[in-house]
Amino acid sequence: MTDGTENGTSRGSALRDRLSDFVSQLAAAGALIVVFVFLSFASPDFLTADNLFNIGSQTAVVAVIAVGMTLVIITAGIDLSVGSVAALAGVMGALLMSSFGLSMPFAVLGGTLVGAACGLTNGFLVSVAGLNPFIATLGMLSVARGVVYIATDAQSVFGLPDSFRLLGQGVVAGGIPIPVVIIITVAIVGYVVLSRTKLGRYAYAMGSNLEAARLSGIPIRRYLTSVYVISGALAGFGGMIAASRVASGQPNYGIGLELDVIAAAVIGGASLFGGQGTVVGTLIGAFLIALIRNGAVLLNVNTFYQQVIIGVIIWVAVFWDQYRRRKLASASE
Amino acid sequence: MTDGTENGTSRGSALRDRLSDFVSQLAAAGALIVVFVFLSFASPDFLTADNLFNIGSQTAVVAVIAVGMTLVIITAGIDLSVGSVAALAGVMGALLMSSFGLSMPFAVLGGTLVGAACGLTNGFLVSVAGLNPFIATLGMLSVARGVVYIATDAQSVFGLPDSFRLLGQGVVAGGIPIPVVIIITVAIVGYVVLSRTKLGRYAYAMGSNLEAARLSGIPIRRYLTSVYVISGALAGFGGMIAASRVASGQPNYGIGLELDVIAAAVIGGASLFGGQGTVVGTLIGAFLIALIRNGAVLLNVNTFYQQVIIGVIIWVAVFWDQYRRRKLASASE
Amino acid sequence: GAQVRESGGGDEGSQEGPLRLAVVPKAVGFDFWEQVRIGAECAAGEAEGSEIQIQWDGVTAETNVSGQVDLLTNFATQGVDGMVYAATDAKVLADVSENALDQGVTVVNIDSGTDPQPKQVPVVATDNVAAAEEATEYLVEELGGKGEVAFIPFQPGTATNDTRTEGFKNVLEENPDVELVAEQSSESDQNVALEVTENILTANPNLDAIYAANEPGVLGAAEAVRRAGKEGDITIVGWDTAPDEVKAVEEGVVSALVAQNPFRMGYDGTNAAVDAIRSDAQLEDIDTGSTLVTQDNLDDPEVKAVLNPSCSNKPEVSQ
Amino acid sequence: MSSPETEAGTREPVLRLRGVSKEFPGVLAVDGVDLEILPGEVHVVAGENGAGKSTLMKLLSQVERPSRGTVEISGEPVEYHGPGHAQHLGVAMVYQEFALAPDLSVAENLYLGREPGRFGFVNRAKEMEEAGGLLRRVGLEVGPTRLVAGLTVAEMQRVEIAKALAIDAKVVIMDEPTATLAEREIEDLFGVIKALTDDGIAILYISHRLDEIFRIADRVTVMRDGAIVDTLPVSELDEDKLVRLMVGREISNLYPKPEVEIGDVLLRVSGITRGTKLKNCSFEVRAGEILGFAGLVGAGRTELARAVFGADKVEGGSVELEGRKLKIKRPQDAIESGVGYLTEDRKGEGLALQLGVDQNITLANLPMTKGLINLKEEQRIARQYRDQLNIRTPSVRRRVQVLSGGNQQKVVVARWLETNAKVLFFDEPARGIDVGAKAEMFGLIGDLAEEGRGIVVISSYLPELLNMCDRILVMREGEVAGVIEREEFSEERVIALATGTEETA
Ligand SMILES: Nc1ncnc2c1ncn2[C@@H]1O[C@H](COP(=O)(O)OP(=O)(O)OP(=O)(O)O)[C@@H](O)[C@H]1O
Ligand SMILES: Nc1ncnc2c1ncn2[C@@H]1O[C@H](COP(=O)(O)OP(=O)(O)OP(=O)(O)O)[C@@H](O)[C@H]1O
Ligand SMILES: [Mg+2]
Ligand SMILES: [Mg+2]
Repeated sequence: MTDGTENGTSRGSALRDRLSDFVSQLAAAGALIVVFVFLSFASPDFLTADNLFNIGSQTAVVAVIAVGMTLVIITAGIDLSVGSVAALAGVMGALLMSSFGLSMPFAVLGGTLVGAACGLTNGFLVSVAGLNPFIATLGMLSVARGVVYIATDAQSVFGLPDSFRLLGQGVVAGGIPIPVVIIITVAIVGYVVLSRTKLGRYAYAMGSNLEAARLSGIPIRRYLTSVYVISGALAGFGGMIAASRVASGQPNYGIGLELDVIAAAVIGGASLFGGQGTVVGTLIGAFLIALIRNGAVLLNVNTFYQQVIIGVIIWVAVFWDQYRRRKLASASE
Repeated sequence: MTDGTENGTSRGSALRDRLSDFVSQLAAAGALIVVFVFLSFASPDFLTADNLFNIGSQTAVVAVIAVGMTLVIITAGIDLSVGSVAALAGVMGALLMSSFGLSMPFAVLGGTLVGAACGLTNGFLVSVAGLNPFIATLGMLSVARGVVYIATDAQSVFGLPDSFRLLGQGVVAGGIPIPVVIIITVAIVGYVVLSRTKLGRYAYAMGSNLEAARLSGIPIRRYLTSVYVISGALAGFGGMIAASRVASGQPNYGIGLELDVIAAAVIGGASLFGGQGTVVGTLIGAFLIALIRNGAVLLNVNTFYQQVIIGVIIWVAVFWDQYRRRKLASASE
Repeated sequence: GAQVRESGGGDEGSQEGPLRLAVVPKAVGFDFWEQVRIGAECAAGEAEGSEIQIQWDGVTAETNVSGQVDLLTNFATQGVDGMVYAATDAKVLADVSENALDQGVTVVNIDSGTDPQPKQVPVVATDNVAAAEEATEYLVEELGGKGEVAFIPFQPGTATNDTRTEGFKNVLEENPDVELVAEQSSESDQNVALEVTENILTANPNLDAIYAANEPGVLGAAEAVRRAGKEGDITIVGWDTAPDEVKAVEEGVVSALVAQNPFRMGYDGTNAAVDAIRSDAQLEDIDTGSTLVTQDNLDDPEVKAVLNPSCSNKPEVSQ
Repeated sequence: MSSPETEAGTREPVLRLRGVSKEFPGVLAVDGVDLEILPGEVHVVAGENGAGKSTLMKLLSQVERPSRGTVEISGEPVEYHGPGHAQHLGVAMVYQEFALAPDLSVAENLYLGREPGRFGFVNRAKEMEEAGGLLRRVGLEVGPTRLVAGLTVAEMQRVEIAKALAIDAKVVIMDEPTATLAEREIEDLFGVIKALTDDGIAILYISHRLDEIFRIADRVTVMRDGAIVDTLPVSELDEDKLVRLMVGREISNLYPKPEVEIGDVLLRVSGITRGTKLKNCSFEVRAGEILGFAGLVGAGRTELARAVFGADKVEGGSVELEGRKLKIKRPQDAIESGVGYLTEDRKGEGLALQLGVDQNITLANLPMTKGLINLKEEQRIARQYRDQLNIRTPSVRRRVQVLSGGNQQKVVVARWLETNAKVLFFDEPARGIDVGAKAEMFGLIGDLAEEGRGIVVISSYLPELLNMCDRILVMREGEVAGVIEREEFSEERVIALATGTEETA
């Protein structure tokens, strides 16, 4: 059975696999590219450094949180609490600076940890108490929002050091926005976690077949909890970026954010039934949403029509993407 | 194999199945009963006829829409658009009366049909275009909201005939609120559809194992589409009830409503992975949420604390319910 | 090293030719802001000389501060000539104004200004706190200085909500016999307002008055009071002047409404921006005033103009 | 059975395929097949895993649309209209991967798509009544209201068969119906088949079990690489010839049992009790030993293995490995202590269907370097097993979802061959695996024994146990009915113990 031909095909098919991986990811980017090219022609303001800079930094929050969400969705879970958690973390991080005088990096860390703590609660409720992820995180959506209101009396937290602005508004190395650097960093780490670590592999396995994962000796509770902790931490970090962008802690931040974040992941090919999803796809989804919003403003589309158009573009983009993927899959495999 | 004892066990287990169904629904009501009893003691105003009527009418919109959502969730789908669709239907129904002079019953029918049309679009996108239900209905959430704003220029529609108030505010037969009558009617019809008709049967089958449903020769597209049409129609009808309660068509109505509605279904035991869910459970879920909200106001709980408490009660109620069900399941095995 | 980014200088000097003005409310989809839009478009239509193009856009919820920041930043980047906007958060938006000014964009605030307020940026607005105080004083007077009152805010933490709350609570402090027995948010949803008011009425059978901070709150509260058959027994004072609110005043269900002058905000704000761009005029703040609408003054022509403004029947600035 | 070969020319075929092909991405699953099925015949289709048997059947039942060629039923060419249409035309199918909705009851599944009743309503009373009759016909003793999710694989298998019988069919296709059945149930099934063929109904039957092919077939079609190698009356075939046609080479020994020195006791299980399903079960496994678990379906073999493995909670009993008492609360503990378990339900409990072949193989034992998964090593391992077990897949990174049933089974087997467990339980490991690969797999299991590990093989196919095992433990109704040593092996003894017609100490 182990003859030359077999080996030959195997090398050939490995190459084919890698190629088709690449091509299918390009295909996923298809809708994004089309929208991009269209806007470049349609609006003279679109392809300017300033505007691209804006899009990059505006996408950062959704993109960062969506990477965590992708991980959760891969396990067939969902995290509805990211918006509230981002607000709580942003406010707490801001309070650490304004009331406790912590320096910026520690405050960012603090905010991220607040998010991680919320995630830990979610993870505990899902993996130990056995609650449905929808219910567990819906509860957290409510609880975290309540806590942030109680903590601030619904008042924004101001008086933050100027250095804090760096996170969301800074640039490095000749003008690359820090939020963009953050997106890239989170994406790379997320990519490595998903494709090269036990956590990532087990996330796919748990989402694809939880019982099979359990019977293969995967410590379900620990890994499932970790996934929610990571999602919470990234929501917290995203909340800090959002806070930095407006140089204040906003208790009202992120209402409805979960829909955008989940949409980014799902547009990017993650399946709410688990087992599927990639970081690259999710980023494409996040940028697609941001581009559509940006383009609507640039082209001065009436706000009300904007909502209709955004909905339709989401339909078309996802449909077209699925269609191309299906075609590519059958052609290149 | 076919001896007396064997036959005995098999009949025994059929009985057991039916029994445990019933008992587990009682268990689902457990959390509701606990909250109910607690409020009866905690607030003297709770157990008054007026208040109970209020709760009944306040629950109507969520309960009616949640019955449709249950059907969708049973097929492993989701309908995020119900809030926007309810607003669109409410406004269109109101316009039919105020601008076209239609009489109340026809306007209600019109609003319901508007909802059904949105549902048809959702159903087409899901079952024919093959879009993920999350994406299809997220798009509709945006599109329907845009359309309602365009149609009204974001102005509420006033000037409705007094007869229209009946739907959401009327009483029949010595003081039973019409919304309560509506809940009961929709629930009974929903129950019959789910348990006695092909549509209901196929919904469970499609959600439980879509491939098996296909292999069994079920016309998937037709039935899947029907499910979304029903959800849309009930969202439209719910929107008309909401409009009637405030005697106007509100373009802003129902933002975030989908979370309440989905929560009602999930608390009531519907599984977002499909195949599971009952009308009775969903009603219990809807009433549980309404009771908590009502109780919080009666006890004059601070709005901020309310959010924390609602979140925690959702956790506890669902946890306790699951726990009891699990215990019952293992006891009756 | 990392640094906070300075926006590049925008293109200046498009004083001639068509002007592009971004008009941005706190949120789209509300009656109040629609009046602002009508005012702005009226001003643009009337402007002499070159064509004025209004770009009307906004976020969908007042709470979406960063969404508004992004939107305004996009407008500035795009090189509009002027921005007329209502700040969802006074402090946060101060930066946005500064950046826009740096890019050569003329800025005018309507309804709510920023903190700090750049001296080149005028505010065209009602004094919300003062108007809230006036309305609450009216309410206290109706109660005879004594009674139980419920409060329906709509979105704690937003500037509009908080100024209206501030004025209300200022007056309550001076009147210790008026007791605040319930406070429940309407979430800017009339159905929610209806539900919480129903529940408040259940819990407080002796309630004397309700203060509702915006349109959905007033309508929901009025509906609940009607349904409880307590029209006239309960004094309702609230904000905004949607048709059914006015109708409720006519019917005596609602006692008084604070009418702002959103049309004027859009109209005057746009005119101010156009003036500044064309003539570099130093701009002054404009108080668009407020009117307490009651059954008594409903038919006054000035009040009518405030309630149903149009380009041909502009409301005057009332005091 | 009747002998249709004598009258083949005279009867009108009920099914006829002309040049039918089916292409999947990268695979020509069915390649220009011409075939005629006669009324009343039992027509067996045999071939290696991935040869295209199931795909061919799916073309007949209109689950898949042919890429080329035509299908005729009773002389009429049929258009593709989906599975409902095929049922309507009288083609019923028992699927290899069961087409059941787990959240529905047995009765509901039986009539899925064809519910009795009018105006969109379901006549539940009628459904219940008829379901009872159908279940009796296949000898299944579960209540029609039981949820399918709670059934064992074997019970689901019979629900599938009953479901096919519910259709007034001209042709009944059975895709490996006996893979999970034990002798007794197979007899019942053959009885059903006999009754059907007597009524002139044609049976298309896929199986990897040579003995049953010779028992029931009238004609045999052998497929290889999607194409038909030959169609022959069973009288012109013998076992060697059939294997040669299927695999294209001789297989000298179907059960390559190694001679292994049996060592000390590795695993000692005592007094395991779980409700009414396991009553005080004890046994031991020695190093280098292959122990078989035999018994009727539902006897508790799976339950016992799962209990030892920590997959289910038990009320009492202890497990010792190499003299150390183990505290096993969950599978993870078992695996860490060196006990592995290959589940019998590959889809429900074995495979992560969305993941690749490689990822499924390494799931229980990821190759790690410096905290990261070593992807190169993972590929190497996957290729190694692909070659050893002849897993048919265009690439090891392909999702297991699209593999043929037997190839999926090989993937799960590979996962457990790849662990370092000292004691391994294989629950129905040969389910759906072709003869060639089965020999290969048993060879590998033998190698594990030679390395000094202890192996437990649970099987409902007695020849496997009789040939491969050193001892056979027989279970009956949750109890260990007895243990037979290799010298005393005989089919009769096992069956006697399993059915309780003989008591042994
Ligand atoms: N998940 C389950 N839910 C309900 N009953 C079950 C479940 N699994 C097994 N059973 C029941 O437990 C009994 C023992 O089944 P088990 O699978 O252990 O038997 P087995 O000897 O391994 O038979 P099989 O040949 O089916 O593997 C059977 O009566 C079966 O119906
Ligand atoms: N949906 C599909 N997509 C891609 N390839 C498929 C699909 N279904 C089957 N195949 C491929 O077609 C070939 C034939 O598969 P098929 O299931 O017909 O084999 P089989 O003869 O039934 O094998 P087994 O004995 O293992 O059940 C296999 O290589 C399989 O991987
Ligand atoms: Mg097969
Ligand atoms: Mg078993």
